[in-house]
Amino acid sequence: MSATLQPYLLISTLLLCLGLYGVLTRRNLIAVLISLELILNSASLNFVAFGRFHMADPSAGQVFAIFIIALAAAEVCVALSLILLLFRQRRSVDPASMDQLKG
Amino acid sequence: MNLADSVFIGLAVVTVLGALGAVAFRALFYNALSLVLCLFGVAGLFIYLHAEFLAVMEVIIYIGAISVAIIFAIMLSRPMDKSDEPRSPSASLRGAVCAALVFAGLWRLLSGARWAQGSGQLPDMRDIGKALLTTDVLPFEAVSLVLLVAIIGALVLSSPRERS
Amino acid sequence: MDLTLLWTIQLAPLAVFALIFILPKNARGIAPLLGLTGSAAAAVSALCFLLAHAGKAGQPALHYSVDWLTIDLPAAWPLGKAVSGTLKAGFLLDPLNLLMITLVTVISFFVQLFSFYYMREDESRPRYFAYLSFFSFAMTGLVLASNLLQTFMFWELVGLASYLLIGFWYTKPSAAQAARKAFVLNRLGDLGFYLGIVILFVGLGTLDFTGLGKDAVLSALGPTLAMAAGLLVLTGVMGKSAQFPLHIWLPDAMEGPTPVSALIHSATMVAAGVFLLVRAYGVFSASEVTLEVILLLGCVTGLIGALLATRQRDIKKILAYSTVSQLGLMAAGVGAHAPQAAMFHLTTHAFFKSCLFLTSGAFIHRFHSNDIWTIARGGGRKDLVPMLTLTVGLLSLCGLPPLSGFFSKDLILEAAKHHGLAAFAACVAVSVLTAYYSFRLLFIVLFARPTAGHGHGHHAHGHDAGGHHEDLLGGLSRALPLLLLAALSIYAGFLGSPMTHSPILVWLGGHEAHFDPAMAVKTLVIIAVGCAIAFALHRDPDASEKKLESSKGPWAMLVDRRFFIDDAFVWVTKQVGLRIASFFDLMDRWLVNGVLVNGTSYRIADLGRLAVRLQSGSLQGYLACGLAVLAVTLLWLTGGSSR
Amino acid sequence: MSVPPIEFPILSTILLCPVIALLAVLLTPGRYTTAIKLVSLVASAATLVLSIWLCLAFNAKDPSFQYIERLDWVRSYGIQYANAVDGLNVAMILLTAIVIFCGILVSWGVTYRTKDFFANMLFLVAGVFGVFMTTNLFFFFLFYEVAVIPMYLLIVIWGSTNKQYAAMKLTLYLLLGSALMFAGFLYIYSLPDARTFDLLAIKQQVTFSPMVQNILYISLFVGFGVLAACFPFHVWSPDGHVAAPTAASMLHAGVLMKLGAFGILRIGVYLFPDGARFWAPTIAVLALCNIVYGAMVATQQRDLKYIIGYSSVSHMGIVLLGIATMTVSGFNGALFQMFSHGIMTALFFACVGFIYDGCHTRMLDELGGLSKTAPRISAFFIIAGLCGLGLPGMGSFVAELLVTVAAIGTYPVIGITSLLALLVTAYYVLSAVQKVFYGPENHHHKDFKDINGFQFIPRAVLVGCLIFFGVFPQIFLDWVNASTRALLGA
Repeated sequence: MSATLQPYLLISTLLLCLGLYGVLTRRNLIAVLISLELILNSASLNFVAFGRFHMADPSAGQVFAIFIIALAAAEVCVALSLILLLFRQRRSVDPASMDQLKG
Repeated sequence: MNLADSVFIGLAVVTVLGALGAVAFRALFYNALSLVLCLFGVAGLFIYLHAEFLAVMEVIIYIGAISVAIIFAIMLSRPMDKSDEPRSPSASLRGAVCAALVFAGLWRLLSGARWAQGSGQLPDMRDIGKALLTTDVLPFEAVSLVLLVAIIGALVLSSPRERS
Repeated sequence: MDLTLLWTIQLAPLAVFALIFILPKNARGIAPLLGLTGSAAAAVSALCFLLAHAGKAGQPALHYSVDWLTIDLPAAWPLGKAVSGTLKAGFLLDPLNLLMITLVTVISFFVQLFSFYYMREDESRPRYFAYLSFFSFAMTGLVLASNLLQTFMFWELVGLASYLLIGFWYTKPSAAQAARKAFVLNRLGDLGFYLGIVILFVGLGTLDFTGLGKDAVLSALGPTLAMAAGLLVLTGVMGKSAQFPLHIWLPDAMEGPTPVSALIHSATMVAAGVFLLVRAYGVFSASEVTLEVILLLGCVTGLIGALLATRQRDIKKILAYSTVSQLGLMAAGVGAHAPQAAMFHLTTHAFFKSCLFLTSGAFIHRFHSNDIWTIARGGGRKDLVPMLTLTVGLLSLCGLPPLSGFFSKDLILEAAKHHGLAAFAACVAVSVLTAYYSFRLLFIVLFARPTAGHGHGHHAHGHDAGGHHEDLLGGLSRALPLLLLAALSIYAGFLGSPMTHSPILVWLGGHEAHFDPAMAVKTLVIIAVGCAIAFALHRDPDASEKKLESSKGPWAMLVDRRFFIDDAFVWVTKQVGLRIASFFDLMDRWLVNGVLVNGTSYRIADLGRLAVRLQSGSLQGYLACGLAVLAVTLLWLTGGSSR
Repeated sequence: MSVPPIEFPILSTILLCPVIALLAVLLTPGRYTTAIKLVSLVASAATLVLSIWLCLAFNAKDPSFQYIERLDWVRSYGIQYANAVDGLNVAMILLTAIVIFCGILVSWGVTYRTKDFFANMLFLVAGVFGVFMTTNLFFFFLFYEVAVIPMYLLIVIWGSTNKQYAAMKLTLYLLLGSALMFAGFLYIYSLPDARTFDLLAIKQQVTFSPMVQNILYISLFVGFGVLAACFPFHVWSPDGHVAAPTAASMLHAGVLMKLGAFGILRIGVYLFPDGARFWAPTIAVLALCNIVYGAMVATQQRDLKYIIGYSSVSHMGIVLLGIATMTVSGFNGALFQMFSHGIMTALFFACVGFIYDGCHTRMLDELGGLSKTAPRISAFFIIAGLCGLGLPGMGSFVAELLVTVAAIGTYPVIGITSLLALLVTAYYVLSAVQKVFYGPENHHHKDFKDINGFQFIPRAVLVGCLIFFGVFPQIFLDWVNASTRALLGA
């Protein structure tokens, strides 16, 4: 069972969709960030799974996953500081309230 | 069903449940804890995929650094987690429908797909190290640069000085 | 040599005009001198030319032209033949305009000289002399032009000069108004002129005066079109030469400085119309109808002008209406197949009328009033030089032998008599009226009892104000032009008199005049009648003033309202022209701009307002939409691929 | 006068002058206003000199295109950067150069966002030059759009009186016109014989059936007619004129409106002569509306700029009438009128703008006696007005003469009716002059300063041009005659 691709794909798709659900519904940016982490994880899971089963170069998938983790770290670090800054300035981290560009 | 499979199923369930908790709880702190749970599950799955190095990285970086940073952020700015206003049913429904649609679409795509045959070789940590320093050295260095920039950026952004 | 002289005549005034505007502010004081020099140069050149060519009848002295503009048209209306012609620019000099150019430059010189005195206190003197020079330039251009289009161009330019000079004291609203009126009415006449030129050009392919003979016009255009062209060109003449019903601008034009009235609005520019009648006689004589119309217009104009002159109390208005009337007489002369007589009368009229206007200027300048009673009571009759020239001018105007008016008017009367009884009667009536208003003016100035404290007339002219101190130069520039012009208005008559075998008429291509004793007697009777009436009514100026003020009969009203011609024009402009314009304006605002343009944009804005609702500004909403579309697309594609 | 042919790509050089100046201006920090103005002035002076040189070196006897420059851009779609000059555009190039030169001088006093202002002006002029020069339909469209956008900015940022509305209206109108025009271009391109945007190639390769000619011509005519303020698409132009800042008004009325009429001749009549003949009577009627209706409406205006705006509508009608006659004289007259009207309105706006800056009003009733206060600016305005009413000796007179002769010869009734405008024009011009410049001095404007020697220059240049071409019209006609003849196949 763990030797085929399908279960991994199912898990990663579920992670992706749960992450999407979070991004779409949460009204706190940190929660949105958490949901984004889920999406990123689903992607790296996919990469590793495909690398394991369906790729000529076995290390390629893992290298990608490493990059994803590194970028996720960078992303979180910037995003968190942005969110904190936003909270400091507007006392709100509700993405629905960020509509200043609306005409 | 052998032990490996049952552990695999257990890990899968933990992962998905953790993910569910990460989006479903209203309290931000619980979300973060659920995320940690989910990430543990993913790390376990990595082991099943013979990506032990990655599993370790997942635990050290994702859980040890990223999640902890999120938790710190939540705890350091207490009033923020209170600002999660109740979700409106229509918004929840909208999100659920969208996610379900995407899931349906993807699943149909994936289940119908035929994949190229892999080499079947098991990856080695040595290969990864080699790849990072040979073929992938450019992206590797780029990522290091990105990290540096992100750190500096985060410092600049969160420095408490007043802006005009 | 000849050409150099012509260029001098033509360009010297223009150079002065330009020079005065280029002059630095502190050097503008020499402007009068410059103007005088320019006009003197032109006058001397013209006289040299005249002396060199006088007497050589028939032959044009000079014909010089260069190509100016080419026009070609395929199959043009009204003749349906292709037209390809070159419009030329150049000089055509024959006896007719040699006479005219001499007249123009000489009178222009005298007027500039007189202006030296008249405008000495005015601070915008440089502008005045510049305008005068510009007028001289345009007028010489008009006279020297070798073709009809060139004439038209300078015709408009003299109109401009007249506009500028009438509105010289532009801070006075009435002057600005009169200037506009003059220009627009002239424009009205010029429209017809313009159209006539186009028809002539399309028909003949040339506008050169040498090619505009009667036979050429007739054969190219046929009788109907020839008549149309003649009548159309005539409308231009009506505007410029103040013929009925376009004469109404001329009295108003007296708002300008008096020397201008002398130069432009009596002697030269307004005579340009009559000059054109003679110059393009071929075009008019191509149709008998045109000539009849000219005769009719001339008689009507003469009568109206003379009638209106009888009830004026402003000396310039009297002279202005007299000019209208005399111009009518000249036109009648042309209409009665006597262009040479008309031209002769134009010449003599130019001298005596400019003399009269300058005289009136001398009075006005001294007595600060245009009102004849004020002038008279102020002691006008004691001012000897003007009194003398006034008498000479007025007697010449009524045609007392042997003054110049006698000879020229006689010729026109004779031509009218040949032509028909009605025309003759009209001309006689005009003459009687002329004699009446001339003597009326003379008697009032002569017989009025001087009172102390003059200078506060009914129509005090603030702008003509000036001191009484007169040095030698001022006195000379006041008296010299008056006396010389008076002398000329005596002398000019002999050029056309039977005693000297009328050299001017022969030179212009006409017949020698014959002395007709019966005619002379008739003239004397006419003058006597006019004089008698004037004496009866005006031997007591105070009484006649009271009578003028108190008369309220229908006739008085008719004359005082100028036969309602002005009112008719105002009515047409206001009630028809401006009504249409305001209707168009409303249409532009409401229909074109409001309904069509803004309406369309509002409807589009309404559509946009519907679309705006989609733009909620919610990021998550946008994302949801995008994802939903993505998912549906995915489902659709995979659905397709599985089949 | 024989000037040897020019050896270098003169047209591109003319086009590059404003472009290089634009780059230079953009790179200069905004606080060096004098440097910015000088760069713009030098560039416009260079274009002026080069244009005059072009006019002299241009072989007027040759009706075909000269100084052809080609550079493939997108070869597979037949899009070429291609410039050429013939009788139709040589004078328009000169006109543009004169107007921009004077426009830059006139806007010397701009203080608000100087850098942006001059950058926009140069951008606009580059577009206008491009439209006049190019022989490629795609680039025609491109340059046209390039000219429209800075116009919008110029009006919105530096304009006055309801400027948002006017700018939006102008832009929408012009884009509407260009959309129609571009649709026509694309249709031509899509024809199997064509497959190119090159004007000359299209003319040689494609034969249009009468029906197609009729449809394409009227579509192009409406597209260009909008720009030429053809009735009933004229309402944008008075509003735009009024709102635009002085120099922009000069360019707008002086040059931009001419683009439309030029396009009709260059593309419409050139490609679809039969279509042009078919529609000519209709266009003549519209042109008559322009002439008389525009003049009539002008009599009712109270704002000096609106008067000039409607007089432009009236005068552009003369251009359209000349085109509608489909005769050599008519075309010559139309081109002449484009030229002299361009210079004349530029002069008008140069004067009105100055008066507005000084008196802060353009209403006839609030002005008065300006001749006393400011004799020079008044003189310039009156000269422009006299040119407007077709005084002989000025360019407009000759233009109107040519058009009128052609119009009376072709459409007698329309031609004769159009003469009415001469009277109406005289009426409204002189009424405006009477109200604004004559009459007693208005104490509100006592401290209104007349133009100084420097500001005298641009206006004097314009007057000089008007009089020069009014007195020597044949010089102009020699430029255009061969090409208009060829255009009509005569």
